[in-house]
Amino acid sequence: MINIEHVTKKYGDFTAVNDLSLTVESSEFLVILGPSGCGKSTLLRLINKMIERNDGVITVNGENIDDLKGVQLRKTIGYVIQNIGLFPHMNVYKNIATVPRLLKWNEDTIAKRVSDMLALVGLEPTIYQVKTPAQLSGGEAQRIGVARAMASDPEILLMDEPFGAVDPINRLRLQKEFRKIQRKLKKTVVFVTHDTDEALLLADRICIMNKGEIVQVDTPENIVLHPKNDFVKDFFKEEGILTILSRKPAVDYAEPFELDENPLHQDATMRDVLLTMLTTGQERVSLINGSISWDALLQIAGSDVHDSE
Amino acid sequence: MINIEHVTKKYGDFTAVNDLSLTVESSEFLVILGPSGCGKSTLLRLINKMIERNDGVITVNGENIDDLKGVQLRKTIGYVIQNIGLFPHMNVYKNIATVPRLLKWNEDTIAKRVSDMLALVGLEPTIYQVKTPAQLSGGEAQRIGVARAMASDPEILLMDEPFGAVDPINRLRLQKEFRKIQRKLKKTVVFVTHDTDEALLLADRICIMNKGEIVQVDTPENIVLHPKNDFVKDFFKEEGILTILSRKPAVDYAEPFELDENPLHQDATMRDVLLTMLTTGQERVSLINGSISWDALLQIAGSDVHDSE
Amino acid sequence: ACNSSTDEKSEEAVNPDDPIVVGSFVDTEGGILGNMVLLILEENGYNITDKVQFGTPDVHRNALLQDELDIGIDYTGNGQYYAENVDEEVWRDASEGYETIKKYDKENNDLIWLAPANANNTEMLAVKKEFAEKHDLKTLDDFADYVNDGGEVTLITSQLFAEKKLGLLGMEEEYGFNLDSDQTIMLPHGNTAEMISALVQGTDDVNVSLVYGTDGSLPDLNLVVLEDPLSIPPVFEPSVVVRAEVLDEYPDIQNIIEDVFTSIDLEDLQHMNKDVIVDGLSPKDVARDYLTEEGFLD
Amino acid sequence: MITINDKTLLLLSSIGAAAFVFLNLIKHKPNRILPGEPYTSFEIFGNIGITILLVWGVFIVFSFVELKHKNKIIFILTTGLIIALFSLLLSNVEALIDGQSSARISFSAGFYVQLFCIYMLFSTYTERIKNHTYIKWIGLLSIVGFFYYFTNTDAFSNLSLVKEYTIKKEQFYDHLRIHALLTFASVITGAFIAIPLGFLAYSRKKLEDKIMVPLSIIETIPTFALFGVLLVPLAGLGSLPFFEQIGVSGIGWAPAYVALTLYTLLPIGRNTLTGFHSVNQNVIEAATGMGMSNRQILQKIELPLAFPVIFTGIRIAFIQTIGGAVLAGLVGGGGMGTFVFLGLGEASPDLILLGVLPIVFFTILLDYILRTIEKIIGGIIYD
Amino acid sequence: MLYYKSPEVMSMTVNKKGLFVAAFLTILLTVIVIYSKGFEQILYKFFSSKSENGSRTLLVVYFFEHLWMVILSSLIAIVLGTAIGIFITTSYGREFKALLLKTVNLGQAFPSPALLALAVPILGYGIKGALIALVIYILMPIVYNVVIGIEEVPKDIVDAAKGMGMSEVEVYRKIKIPLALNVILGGIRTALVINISATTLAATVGAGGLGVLIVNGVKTFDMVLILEGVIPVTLLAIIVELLLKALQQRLIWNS
Ligand SMILES: Nc1ncnc2c1ncn2[C@@H]1O[C@H](COP(=O)(O)OP(=O)(O)OP(=O)(O)O)[C@@H](O)[C@H]1O
Ligand SMILES: Nc1ncnc2c1ncn2[C@@H]1O[C@H](COP(=O)(O)OP(=O)(O)OP(=O)(O)O)[C@@H](O)[C@H]1O
Ligand SMILES: [Mg+2]
Ligand SMILES: [Mg+2]
Repeated sequence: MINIEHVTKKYGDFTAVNDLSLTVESSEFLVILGPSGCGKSTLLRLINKMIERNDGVITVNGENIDDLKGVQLRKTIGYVIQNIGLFPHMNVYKNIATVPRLLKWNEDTIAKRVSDMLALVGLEPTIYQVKTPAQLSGGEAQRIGVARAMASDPEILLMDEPFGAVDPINRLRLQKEFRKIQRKLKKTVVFVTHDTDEALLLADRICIMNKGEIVQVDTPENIVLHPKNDFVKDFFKEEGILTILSRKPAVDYAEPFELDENPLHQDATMRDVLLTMLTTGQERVSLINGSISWDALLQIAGSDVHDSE
Repeated sequence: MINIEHVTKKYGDFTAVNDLSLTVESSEFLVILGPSGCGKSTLLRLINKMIERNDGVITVNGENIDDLKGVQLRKTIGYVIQNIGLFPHMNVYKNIATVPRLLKWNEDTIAKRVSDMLALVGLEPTIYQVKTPAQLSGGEAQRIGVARAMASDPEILLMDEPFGAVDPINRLRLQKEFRKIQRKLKKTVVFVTHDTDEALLLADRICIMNKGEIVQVDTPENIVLHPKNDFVKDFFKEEGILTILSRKPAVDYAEPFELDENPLHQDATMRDVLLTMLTTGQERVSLINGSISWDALLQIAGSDVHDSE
Repeated sequence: ACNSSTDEKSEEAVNPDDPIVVGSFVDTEGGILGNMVLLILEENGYNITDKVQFGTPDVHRNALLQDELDIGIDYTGNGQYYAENVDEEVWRDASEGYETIKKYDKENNDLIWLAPANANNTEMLAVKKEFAEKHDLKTLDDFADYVNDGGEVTLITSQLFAEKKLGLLGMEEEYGFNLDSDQTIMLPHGNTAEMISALVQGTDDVNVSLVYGTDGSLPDLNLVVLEDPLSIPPVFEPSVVVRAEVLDEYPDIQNIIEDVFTSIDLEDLQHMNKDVIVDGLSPKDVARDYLTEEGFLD
Repeated sequence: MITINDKTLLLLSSIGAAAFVFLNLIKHKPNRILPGEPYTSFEIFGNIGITILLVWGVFIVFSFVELKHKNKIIFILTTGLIIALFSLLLSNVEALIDGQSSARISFSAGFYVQLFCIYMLFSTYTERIKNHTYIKWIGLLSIVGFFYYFTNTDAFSNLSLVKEYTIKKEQFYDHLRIHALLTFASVITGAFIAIPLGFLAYSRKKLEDKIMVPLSIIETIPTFALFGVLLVPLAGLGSLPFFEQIGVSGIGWAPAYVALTLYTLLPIGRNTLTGFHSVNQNVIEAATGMGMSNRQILQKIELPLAFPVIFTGIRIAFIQTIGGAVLAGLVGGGGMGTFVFLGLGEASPDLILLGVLPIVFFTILLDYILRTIEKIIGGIIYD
Repeated sequence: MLYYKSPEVMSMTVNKKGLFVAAFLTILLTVIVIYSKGFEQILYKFFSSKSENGSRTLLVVYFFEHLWMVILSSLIAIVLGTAIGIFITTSYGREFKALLLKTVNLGQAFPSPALLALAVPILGYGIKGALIALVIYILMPIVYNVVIGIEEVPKDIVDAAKGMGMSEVEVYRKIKIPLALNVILGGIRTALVINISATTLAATVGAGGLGVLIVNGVKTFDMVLILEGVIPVTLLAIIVELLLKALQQRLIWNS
């Protein structure tokens, strides 16, 4: 659990984070969204004591971070920095192995772990672990950064736009993978992104920031359907609704009306249903356990139910 | 015009670009899409001679780039590199003024230009031009990179994920702004992104790459509606249709059937129409010159007409 | 001829365009003798460039050879390093050594050695007075006995002196003693002031030191010289060396300088050295005092 | 628990106090070369000496406590300490000398160590006082004033160092000027040669060894040998009209200047090479991508970014040359080396110090000058 | 900003040729040192000489005296200089930075002949004084390059390291020092070459070394003696320069 109370951070005269209070529950996945320059990265760096606050109190798992050594604190927190910061003098293997080595894991375990992490971020271990950062493409480097932060399996993860340079296919896979891991291992994650889809897909709660302050903290549904003000509304540009649809498995809403067509696959979401309608031009889409009509879809979209996953 | 013929680039044994041929027409906006590591950045760097090819011919405006001096070539081509690469020892003003100064513009013109460029990328000139790169947030730095590449108003622009770290509000503004400029000034743009929405929104043609080769080059509509294979299909995950909708102004499709409601604003697209339906739960949406029904929308989505803009 | 010049010397300098360059070694004696030459020539109306105490012996020599100096001061015994194919023994005789190097340099290098001062700045060994009294040391013969009886010795010396036939090596041979390498501290330079101060302060248990004949500080420092009845080392008499070309142009300077130099004897030089080293007077003042006392200057 | 508030202060004042208590302050020498009788601070200062020890003690205490105007107080006390140390010393040595004409006073380790600590404190706290510039000026002026006043009396005349100075007074300032001139001229010439060489080694990989190895070889030629080697060509050069006019010859400043210049080539050249090697490739790529020519990249990107490392090389060369310039004394080039080598020849430590102390002082000055230059150049190339 | 090129680029510069030359020169040096008499004879053929080999000491002795002093003083200076340099960039030592750098400056500026002379009354004749003087003399390039090297490591990378929970020691060991290594070793190389040459000064305090030959040669106008001293010194310097370069490239990529 991370508790942030009335925290302020100034760079010279400029206030980057202003009297901000926020609580991240244990094993919660909190996404921070906000325009460029609103203080998201600054907030993350305040949590793991990379920079000093001007005011306020931060506790991590109940302990005031002022009472903890920065080094100790950061060892228990994984951190993906925004500009990746791979160590240029180490190859990919050594980059990922850094924290496990600090923690003096045995080398076999490390080798296994590096391999797993590379596989997780979708890079072939045998090819990539010997490359150096200069030999990586932008998206590859970013994924190595994520792998590195997760290598030691920290309880808390701070991630600063970790998938910004990754293509949609890999990104979706990563998001899903990552969400699954987080659920299973009950990690506490603070995740900065500017991708609203990503936020809606991953978040337990979303924290919308602007100009160093919090505008709204709430569940994805509430944020999309009950935006607190125009700023939030503009941020999602209505299309949040599509992502909300993509959090709803289609099978949960099937009507007992069988069609003579190929049904959508089992994992299809309500969003897939909508897209299928648009591409095929049909008003009703077949599912494995029935079908859904446009009218039903309209109703489901408008309803304010929580993620049933 | 850029003409690429049978170009191959290897890093050691690894083939990053493989026998690739592609033509970018004058004042065309070509977007390159593809998974991380497929050779997009490599391709851009081949065009402006940042790296040498192993094989093939590239001509720019009819001239073989082998006959041109790299320096000369690059002066006429704006280039936004993927990892931004701001000059750490220069403040923002000087970063942006670099090429104009190389071209010996007069200093007043430069000052005006820097100011304009900063405004274009949504950063307050007076505040930002004195900052140094170390004092910028990730998204701010990236936007400065774009401003810098465009400062000298080059005819050809190579842009490598220029908006990757920018938040959606700023991004959308930037995309629109940028597209407008490109149209007006008839610039030839090769634009790398991994954001399919961005690609569909901006492109005259999209070039899909995989493993150093071109999979499909076509207009956004054709790519979405007639993907050449599963790879392309997967890449867009059906939702390309939504972007296609967003390229179609709603007023163009209005049915003469007035509703008693607040109409959508004049610039609304078919996508806005769909989203409004979903959020409000209504089957018909009011426009300033009539209205559109769900049925009409379904039909329009399925039709294979070109961008009418 | 030495007092021929008048008070208006500066106005009608003998050589207004092209001053005579006078140089000497960068050491005390170089300072005294160099200034002496300088003062006396100025007194006689010559226009002088002052390079007194300007460099080490090798630089000084090279400077003369390369026409960078017009007048220098050197020691006859140094001829052993300059002249080639000469029997070593000649350097042990004052006049023979002088004539040899004079002839050699005149023929080979167009350098003229003027008549030297009658002061042998030769290499000798010195010990503390108490030490000499305690072990009853007067001559090198006594010293040889002392060494051979296993007396404790730490000798500080220059490497060149130590490794020469006309130096320590010769002494060892002739007087019959032998010093191990851990009984000697060898310095590459011949700076006896440093060696003497090591002897006086007992640095590293030094109890015997190389000294030069004209070192004036020995009595003040309670040091005595071990007599060398066989006169092993060469004779080093200070002599002014002039380039032949310069001498041709200003033939008078030979007499002017030789008058002064031949007036100097060992005691004079020791005394002057003492004034500079021990009492800290300026070499130029010391030189001027001498010249005035001897009547060369008013 | 005691917390150390100011480690620098604690370190320096402890050393200062220890030097006061344990080391000899001066030596009384009956003449120029006899070793002399050592005296401790207590023996010289008597009971008043306690005040000086007290100041050191106060500094030690201050290093543990938080004080409001600490920087200013320490600065003022330091200034006072310098003046007190000298005035006490001067007023007490008279009695020791007692009219013996060749007797003299030499400073010992205790004095130099305290002086060093005081200087370090002085410069540290000059930097720490941010606002009240007038306090700095008052401090500096009172020290200068103190020394200026006393140099015009004969209060210093019993000091061995001053006696040596009096003898050499005529030549002293000439030599000082020559020393400074030689240092600046050779380092600047060296920089003009070595920076392009370092760059060449960087831009043409093949040339790297061909450039760096000769620079190393030059560095290894011992000075004495180098002067001999230089004499002939320089004498030859000196016979040409132009060079004769500017005073080139095989002896004097010319060989010293050439030798010193040659010795600066390695540190500057090497740091230029490493400096260029250390420039971030991303940034160079961005610059290349903007169509900058190699020269422009060099000028606008590589040079500014490599500048800190290159300047470090120049700084090393400067400090090295300041000391190295004594070698000019061996070829009649003048400078402080004249005194150093005479002092060596006469085994007179104080004459050596007469040559060395100005060099030390000059180094301190140079440190300020170099920092200013660094800022100015930095300002220009980072513009 | 500091940056290291990819190993691909760097490895091209690891020149086998340099190592080869170094090996050849080492053999040459060994031969010269062992067969010093023969070496002398060869020199006599080309240069005239007046000394009749009265020397009590063999070249090999001088050479090893020289080498020994170089090794000892270099080791001390490298350890001390690196320690000081690192210390004053850390959060503990930053306070002492100005102080220590100024002290190092003064040490470097203090003319070494004077330092040696003033040290003799305290330390006596021989190697002790020489070592201290040498260490002080070569400390500055080492310390300064360590400081500048470490300070120029890019902030991003240090941030990433800190963010992973590395302690200051770990940040130094794993990140800062490896990345600063190029500049640090540059300083050490300069220092070593200077050292090999400066060690000739040790002769003036009776510590021996090749300086003895050179000084005597200069004093007696004996080119043979001078070269007997200068040639091994120069060979040694070239060998060290080439070996250190190779070492530098290895270290950087094996860190
Ligand atoms: N210098 C290099 N040495 C070896 N391999 C390299 C080098 N540079 C790039 N590569 C490889 O070439 C491939 C293509 O790289 P490129 O940077 O063009 O990818 P990209 O399409 O831009 O990817 P991204 O979207 O992640 O930026 C990648 O697999 C990368 O690992
Ligand atoms: N060292 C600094 N000095 C001055 N201003 C700074 C500094 N670092 C950041 N800022 C400013 O603080 C603000 C917040 O920066 P921060 O990096 O937290 O933004 P962000 O929300 O992460 O933005 P982005 O999405 O673009 O990464 C920005 O306006 C930035 O310009
Ligand atoms: Mg950020
Ligand atoms: Mg890329």
